[in-house]
Amino acid sequence: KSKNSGGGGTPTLAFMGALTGSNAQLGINIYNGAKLAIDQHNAKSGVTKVTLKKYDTQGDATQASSQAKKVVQDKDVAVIGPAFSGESKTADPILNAAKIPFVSASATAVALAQSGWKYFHRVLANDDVQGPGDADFIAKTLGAKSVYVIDDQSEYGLGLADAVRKQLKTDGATVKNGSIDPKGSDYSTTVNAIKAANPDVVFLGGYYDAAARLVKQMRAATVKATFVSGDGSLDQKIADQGGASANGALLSCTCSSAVGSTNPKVQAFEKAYVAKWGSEPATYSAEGYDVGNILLQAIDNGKKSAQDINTYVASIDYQGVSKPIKFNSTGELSQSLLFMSEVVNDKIKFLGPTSTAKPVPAG
Amino acid sequence: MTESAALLELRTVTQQFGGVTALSEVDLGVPEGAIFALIGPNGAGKTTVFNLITGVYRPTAGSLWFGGAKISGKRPHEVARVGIARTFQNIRLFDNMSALENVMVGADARHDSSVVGAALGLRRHRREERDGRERGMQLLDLVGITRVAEDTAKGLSYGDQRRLEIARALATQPRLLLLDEPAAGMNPAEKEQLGVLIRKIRDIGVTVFLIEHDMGLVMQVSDRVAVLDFGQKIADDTPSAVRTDPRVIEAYLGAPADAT
Amino acid sequence: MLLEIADLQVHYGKIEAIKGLSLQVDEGEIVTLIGSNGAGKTTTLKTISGLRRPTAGSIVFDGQDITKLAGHRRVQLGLCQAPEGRGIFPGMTVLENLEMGAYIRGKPPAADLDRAFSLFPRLAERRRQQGGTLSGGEQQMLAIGRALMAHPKLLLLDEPSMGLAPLIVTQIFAILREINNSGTTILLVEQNASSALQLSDRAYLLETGRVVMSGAAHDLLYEPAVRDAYLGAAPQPEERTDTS
Amino acid sequence: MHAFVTQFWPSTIDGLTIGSIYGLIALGYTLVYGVLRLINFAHSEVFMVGTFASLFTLHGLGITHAETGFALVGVLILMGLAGMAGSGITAVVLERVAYRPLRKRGSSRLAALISAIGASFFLQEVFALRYGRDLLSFPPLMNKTVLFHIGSGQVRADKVLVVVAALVMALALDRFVNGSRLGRGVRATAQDPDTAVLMGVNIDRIVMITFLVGGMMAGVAAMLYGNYFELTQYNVGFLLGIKAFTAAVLGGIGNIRGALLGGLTLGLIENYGGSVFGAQWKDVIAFTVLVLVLMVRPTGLLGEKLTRARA
Amino acid sequence: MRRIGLPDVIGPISDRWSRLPTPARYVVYVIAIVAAFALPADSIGSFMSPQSDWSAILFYPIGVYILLAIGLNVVVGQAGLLDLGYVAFFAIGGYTMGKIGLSLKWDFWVILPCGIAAAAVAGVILGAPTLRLRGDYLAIVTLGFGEIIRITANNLNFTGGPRGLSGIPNPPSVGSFSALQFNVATTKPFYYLVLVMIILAIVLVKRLERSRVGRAWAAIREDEDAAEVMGVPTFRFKLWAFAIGACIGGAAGVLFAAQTISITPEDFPFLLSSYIVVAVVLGGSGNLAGVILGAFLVAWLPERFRGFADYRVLAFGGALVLMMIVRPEGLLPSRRRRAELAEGTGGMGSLGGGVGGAQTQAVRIEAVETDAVQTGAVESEAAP
Ligand SMILES: Nc1ncnc2c1ncn2[C@@H]1O[C@H](COP(=O)(O)OP(=O)(O)OP(=O)(O)O)[C@@H](O)[C@H]1O
Ligand SMILES: Nc1ncnc2c1ncn2[C@@H]1O[C@H](COP(=O)(O)OP(=O)(O)OP(=O)(O)O)[C@@H](O)[C@H]1O
Ligand SMILES: [Mg+2]
Ligand SMILES: [Mg+2]
Repeated sequence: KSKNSGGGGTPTLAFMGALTGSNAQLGINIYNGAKLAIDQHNAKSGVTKVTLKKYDTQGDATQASSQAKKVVQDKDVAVIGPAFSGESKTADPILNAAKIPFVSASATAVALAQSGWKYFHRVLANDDVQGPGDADFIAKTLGAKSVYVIDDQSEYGLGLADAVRKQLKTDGATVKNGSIDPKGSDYSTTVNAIKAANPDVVFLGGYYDAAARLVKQMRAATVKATFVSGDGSLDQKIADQGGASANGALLSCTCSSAVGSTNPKVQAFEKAYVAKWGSEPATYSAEGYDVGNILLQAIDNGKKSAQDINTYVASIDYQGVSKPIKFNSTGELSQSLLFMSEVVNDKIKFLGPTSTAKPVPAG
Repeated sequence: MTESAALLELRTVTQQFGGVTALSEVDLGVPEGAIFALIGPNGAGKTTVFNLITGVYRPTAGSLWFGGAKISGKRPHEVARVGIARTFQNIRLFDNMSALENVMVGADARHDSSVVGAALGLRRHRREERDGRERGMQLLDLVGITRVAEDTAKGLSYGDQRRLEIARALATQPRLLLLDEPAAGMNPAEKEQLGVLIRKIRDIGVTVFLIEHDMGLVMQVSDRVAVLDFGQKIADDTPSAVRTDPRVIEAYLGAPADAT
Repeated sequence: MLLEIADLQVHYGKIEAIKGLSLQVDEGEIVTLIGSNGAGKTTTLKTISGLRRPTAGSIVFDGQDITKLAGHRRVQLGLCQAPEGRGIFPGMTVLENLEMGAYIRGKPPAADLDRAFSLFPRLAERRRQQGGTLSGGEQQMLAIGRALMAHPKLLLLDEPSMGLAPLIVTQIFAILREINNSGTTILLVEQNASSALQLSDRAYLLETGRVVMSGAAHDLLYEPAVRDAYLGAAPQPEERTDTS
Repeated sequence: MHAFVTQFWPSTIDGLTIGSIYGLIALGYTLVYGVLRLINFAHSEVFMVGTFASLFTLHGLGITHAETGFALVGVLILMGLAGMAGSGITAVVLERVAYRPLRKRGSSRLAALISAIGASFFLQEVFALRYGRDLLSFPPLMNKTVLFHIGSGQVRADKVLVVVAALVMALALDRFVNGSRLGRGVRATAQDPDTAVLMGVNIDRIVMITFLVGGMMAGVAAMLYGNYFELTQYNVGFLLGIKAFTAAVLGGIGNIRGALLGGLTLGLIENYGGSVFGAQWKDVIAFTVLVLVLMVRPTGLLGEKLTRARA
Repeated sequence: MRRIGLPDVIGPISDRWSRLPTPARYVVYVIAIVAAFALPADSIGSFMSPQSDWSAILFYPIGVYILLAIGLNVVVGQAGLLDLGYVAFFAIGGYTMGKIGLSLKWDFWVILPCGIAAAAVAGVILGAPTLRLRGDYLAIVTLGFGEIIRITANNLNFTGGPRGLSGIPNPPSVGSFSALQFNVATTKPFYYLVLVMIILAIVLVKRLERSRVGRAWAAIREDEDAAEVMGVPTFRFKLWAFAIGACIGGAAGVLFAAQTISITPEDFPFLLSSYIVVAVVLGGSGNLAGVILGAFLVAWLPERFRGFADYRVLAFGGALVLMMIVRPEGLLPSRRRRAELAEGTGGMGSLGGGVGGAQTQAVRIEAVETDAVQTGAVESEAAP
């Protein structure tokens, strides 16, 4: 059994998130990014070697709780994750009580930063940044007057959709609400309601498979509205599954894309990632890489105990491949950006920050 | 004919199933303390009478009275609590329970300790439990199968199963016992023993209402016999009178000599 | 020899219900099995028609060893049984039940149906009634009528008189005689032993899974041991007029 | 209530469409339940395999964009045959492996239910491991042409195909079970297997045919589903299966016409209910209506048919 | 397919057990309880769950599944009612704890009876209109009920919607015993708590089983109509079974919520209902020891074999099919249930068509000799 507390031995970092099961893809993306960081680090000479241990939660809150306890038991020095907001709610209190720093690359629920957890950080903005950002983009850049906002009744999807709804009203757009069941097949009730409302934009708070279903059924029912969704839908799969119907879909994320960047540091990351994993970095890979590197930097600076690492991370000012990273007192990024991508010709195209993003006209 | 002492009464009962009239305006009175037999051709409506009494069906018209109270419209377990028990035309025991347990299920109909009482093991419950066991054994003794008390019901021989069914019915402490063709599938020696048992039951004060095709048994035990034909009562008299009634001979017996 | 059973053993779990039973039925005969309850009569019939597997012994029908043959194939060979408990298809009408009797032959000719209806006029009246709602006796009629629809070489009947009114019992035995005269061999199980023995050519007496006596039906009828246990003394109904 | 009125026609059309798919799948539940009194929990996976078979047919034929005319009809037929084959074979194998051994032992239906649940997990996982857990897209095969409008409802070619095909299949099956000799064997086996043997019915064969036919119905449903939604996934059958079983019960289990009626009713209720209370309440509405119907008609809308009568 | 005849080792053991004198049995009980309290030891954990925290696993899923299985066994095993939506009661217990704990700030020990009562009420509300339905109608209706509860929780603001409830208070610690300090960081105390509840549930259920209530349930399972005619108020007893099962499920839910602090509707999926049904049947429906073993296996095996991650469900599914083929009556069936299940008379009837085809005969013959369990054509139910 590994006992990696305090000094001596190789410090162990824990990865917590879904690596198997139906929600595994995002978890794997993050893990791959983090693993790359650690391998690159360990390949250098004269550094403290670090191990990365996997704790597979399957995205399940109750498994996350027992896995978190295992992390505590194993005395790992810091956690990359937990990945999802749901599992964070059961795992985070345990990690926090055990005084183990945990840095999430992907959990966006607003409430997580409001529990007063001293050991919590995340390297991306929460739903309160994404939602209003999306709304502003829809109302201002797209100039939409009426918007149909749909949630998938999941914690993430509803949170995002509600934030969008709220801001859209402030922005003066007419908002109609709907819900879909992400596991269901037939969204016709919702599609019929959209059709009747004839909105300029349809926004979905949800994940890519539901998004693919929804756009397909919308387009089949000759709904012409622009389709916008959040980071949950930002995956090449929305294009693969949605087919032609997905073209023109706008997808936001507080994560930036490493693919096609002109920044040399990002290009280096992309190259290394492709070399190691044989595929382009995907959603949250860059964030995973950054979290790994932040923690490694703490260790390289001689911070070996969980407590010290946490203190170091809290005050870090780091230029990541995804974005500049600096935390405020609640563990949130002190400044954050929202980015937009679009499905163009069956491929995801990164458009840049919402402030400057210009959708490619369909056709 | 209908004495005031009738324990069970059917008052102009009609039972229809869709187009089939199984019983039409039947009056019957089963005198308290007697062995009363109901006979008649196949499909005459005999089993229907039992199903009406036990609350399986509700009469299309007319009413049923037991001990002066109306019972038509009651649910089966309520009828059981009033004091009517039955056996089935084809044996229906709780196959995988022991003989004693089968009887105890019957005895439980007379118990009222609550589920909570049972869960907490209250004294009342324990007393009833003991009482049920004792009474069960007495009844097994009455029908003569104490030796198989611990055997599972389905392992018993047919005759013993019949007896067990009767014991289980008696355990509910009925005032009236309904027997539907108890002698079916028995050989003459067994029928003889059955006759003895039926009389023993009557002698402990239980009124017996019997449906039977075996005229030997009917003639041997009954105090009174009613005959149904096509849902109508065509006779209601002493066994000897019924046996020689020409209408009964024509509809049912075929020839007087067939009364075996 | 139409049916020959040798050293048959049948188990229900650990219980040995048939303990080495042998019997024969010749073409054209009526053979009766009598015996007290639980002697194994029904089990024997079920084993012949393939509803139960024997643990040992052999069954040869019409020159063919059918011990391991599936039940439905035996029907095709000409074995048909009207089972104990009647086995009426409760959700089928009387007519459909009769048609099931001729299942192996496809659609039965109208003449067969007419014969069944003329044997049991009650069935004709009720031809559209659901089998499950017939009275006990009506079901018994239907079961026999249905078995005849298959035109079996060997008809197995398990207590055909059970639950029937005396008048019908007499009719049933007459019908069996008639069926037999028209060429169908019959293996009959009956509690109503005296009527059955009067009807049959030969008989076997079963006790606890074994044949304890066999011979010409006529001889058994007058065998004292049989008389006592299975035929009952001549009926002497006590006439009870007192209403106590 | 306003939404109910404005969306009445679209809801009706879509309700009938999804209801037809429920109905077709429900036929498989109803048949197997009727004969073995077994909830074939793995029937949802029988359907799932059918969708994959249909999908692979399209891949095999190299379809990448919508076809028309005879080509379309030909492809649809091939796709349907593939779906029927995939589902039918799966159902038969399932019966052989997961149910027959239990049946031979005379095991309880509870044991069979667990076996069915196990088989269901197994099949899902096989497909998940082999083809991933993500949605797989069907190439567009049929133009979703709007034929005409009823009120604000669009009557689309692919929807019409679903409803018509479902009706035809259900009618054919009804004829088979109630009109053919084999069908009579099915009913006899359902009501009293022992006596059925005595009548010369080959029970094993009947059971196999029951699974096969039920599977084929699911296969047709799978083809229609693939053409209509253009997506499938290893667990696509799960929710649909529950709905279809609900439909079977609603219509009266063991009752073929009941299955279809139940499916259509359920589809309509869901869509009407969804339009009034919001799509998230669809399932709640569906199950509530089921309970209400069963309280009034304890054996479903059309009553039980195939099943053994109860004492 | 060749039939595998497992030698029946359980039968003789259970026979001997039932013949043991009462004091000897109590000694065994005490040893079992002591062993159960010693279970969370690290040395055991390093084998039992090398990749998770053992005492956490002992609480959930193991302990909670066992408690749920004991409750469901009352419904399925005792009364013979197939409930596919049992998770509903678990959820109701959980939400009662969460809601009252958060809004009224009551203490766990006060909420526990409330949760039990709420679940019991829900059991009666569900049961009253539906228990008159037979067999599988009940199954689909209960399944629907489970879904209704989950979907409703997901859609109402009152229950926190998909976010669920978080920050639910842990039970108050008792004194300063380390075994009774309940907080997010502790694990063993929760295990002891669930263990005590399991023991109480066993005592309760055992008592019922051996009383007129248990007899009535058995009678209902075997022949409901006959039971009714014998004066058993079948409806009332079925409702009791439902309510008692619901109470135990509710208690488990309260406990679960108090431990995990945060609950969402996703904690109560249909899958959980089916796992518990599987646990009950796999272990030996109707026999408490079997049911507990079944629940233990269903909860523990996936944890133990985390390494096989992707193949776990596949293996689980395959194993279920295999188990049911080899041992349809469950791992540790009670004697009576063994007979019922073997014959298919246990409440839910047989799978029908018990008649073997030609190809199976030879195998059946030897099976008869090697197996104590009855194999057989079931008598057809004649309908008078
Ligand atoms: N549910 C029903 N639906 C239609 N007809 C029915 C129903 N139940 C009984 N019948 C008919 O009512 C008549 C009387 O049936 P019942 O069972 O009472 O006869 P029975 O006198 O007991 O005859 P048996 O001596 O043959 O048992 C029969 O003709 C039967 O077919
Ligand atoms: N399903 C069964 N399970 C266990 N034992 C059985 C079963 N069926 C029959 N037996 C036993 O097998 C033996 C023979 O029964 P069988 O039914 O063949 O007798 P029978 O001669 O037909 O009697 P009856 O005159 O009562 O019909 C009996 O001891 C009986 O208890
Ligand atoms: Mg009758
Ligand atoms: Mg017999």
